[in-house]
Amino acid sequence: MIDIQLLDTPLSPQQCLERVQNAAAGGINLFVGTVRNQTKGKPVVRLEFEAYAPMAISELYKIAQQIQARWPAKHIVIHHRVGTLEVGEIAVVIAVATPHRLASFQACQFAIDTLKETVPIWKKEIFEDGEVWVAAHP
Amino acid sequence: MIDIQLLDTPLSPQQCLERVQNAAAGGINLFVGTVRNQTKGKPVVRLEFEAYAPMAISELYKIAQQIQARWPAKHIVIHHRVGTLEVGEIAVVIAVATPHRLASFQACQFAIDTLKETVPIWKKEIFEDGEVWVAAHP
Amino acid sequence: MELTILSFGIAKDIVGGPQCQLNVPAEITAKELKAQLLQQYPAFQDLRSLAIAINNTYATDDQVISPTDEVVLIPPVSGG
Amino acid sequence: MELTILSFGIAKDIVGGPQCQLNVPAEITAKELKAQLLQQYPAFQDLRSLAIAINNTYATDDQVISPTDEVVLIPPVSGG
Repeated sequence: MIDIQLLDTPLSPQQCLERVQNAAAGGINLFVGTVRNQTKGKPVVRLEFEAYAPMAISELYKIAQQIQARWPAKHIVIHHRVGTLEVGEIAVVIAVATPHRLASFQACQFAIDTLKETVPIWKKEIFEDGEVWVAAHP
Repeated sequence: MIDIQLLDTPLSPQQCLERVQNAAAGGINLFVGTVRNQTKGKPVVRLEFEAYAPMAISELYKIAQQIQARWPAKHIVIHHRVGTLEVGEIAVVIAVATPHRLASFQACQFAIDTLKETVPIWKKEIFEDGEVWVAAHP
Repeated sequence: MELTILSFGIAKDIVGGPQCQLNVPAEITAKELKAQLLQQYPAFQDLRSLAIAINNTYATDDQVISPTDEVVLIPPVSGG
Repeated sequence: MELTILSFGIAKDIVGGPQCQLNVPAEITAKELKAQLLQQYPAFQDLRSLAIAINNTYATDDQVISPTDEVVLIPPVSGG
């Protein structure tokens, strides 16, 4: 089961976990990315996430399919938030269930690493004195 | 904050997650170990976990302290279940929050790997035709 | 031919909106389109990267763009 | 001296209960205690490992056991 969603409402890690849980799984790894209160010491007021939705969903599916080709991960959930997020809010939840634990760690880390490289989602950090598209410039 | 618990009631990953969440965290890794329905193809009916409680708690604290010495992990939760568990139930939840994601994966994996080597907790698998203390024999 | 190009993130700021029209030679490739954009909007040269997506997929350099394709500018992504 | 020893997991099955009394020489070390146990209960020889905990901590081989210590047999652990 692959469950990919872009949502403009708060994400539920508990729901993601429940969706991957199954009787054949021994290990479930969950990664939760949250909005930090600062970047390089500068206080962050809020974040804005923007996605090219159809392609973002398609690229997230590709990640899940790559995982299933490499690891025995029956169930994979990737939920990504879009819109305005306050400090502490959850931007992304990834859940992977595998028979043994090592694969769940490896697959979940592969998912977040690849997401950050390939999925067309953009994050703008809003500071008190301006705003910056994250990672746009070298 | 270090939160270590041995519990004879169902574990709550959501509660563990909420306890580690904080405004300085960017990445939270959660490992959830569940009871598999089979071991080497043989159907498992249920598991029984037994702990030498005071030492188990002390060893779990040591793991959390080792994590804090090696990674910038402000908050660590390790909850382990004891008693009788049915297939699909959660045996352990580990949650680690760090400023950046890589450390959360490394620290969480260190926690479960070390737990399985040093913490005095024992698991008995109950099959239809017998029972086995897991990993007791070579 | 006239091409409609969608932009996101900082690319939207650089071209001045989520959508723009560009006059390009027929049978232009993704690589050639990118070269034209870098020239027409020099601010793109300051980015870490700029990719072109055609119909929801990253384009290859030599991929030919047809007028009915959905063409999207992908500046450096930063999800997660 | 008389030593009270607590057991868990398969060690409990081997010694026949969660607690047993053992007559040991005074000032016995953890290593010597283990040797005596392996002899007295040969089933311990079949285990992957057997550790001794003294007062909630893994004992070192040369650690001397006093009669008031809490001594616990730790067969291979399998938590998680």
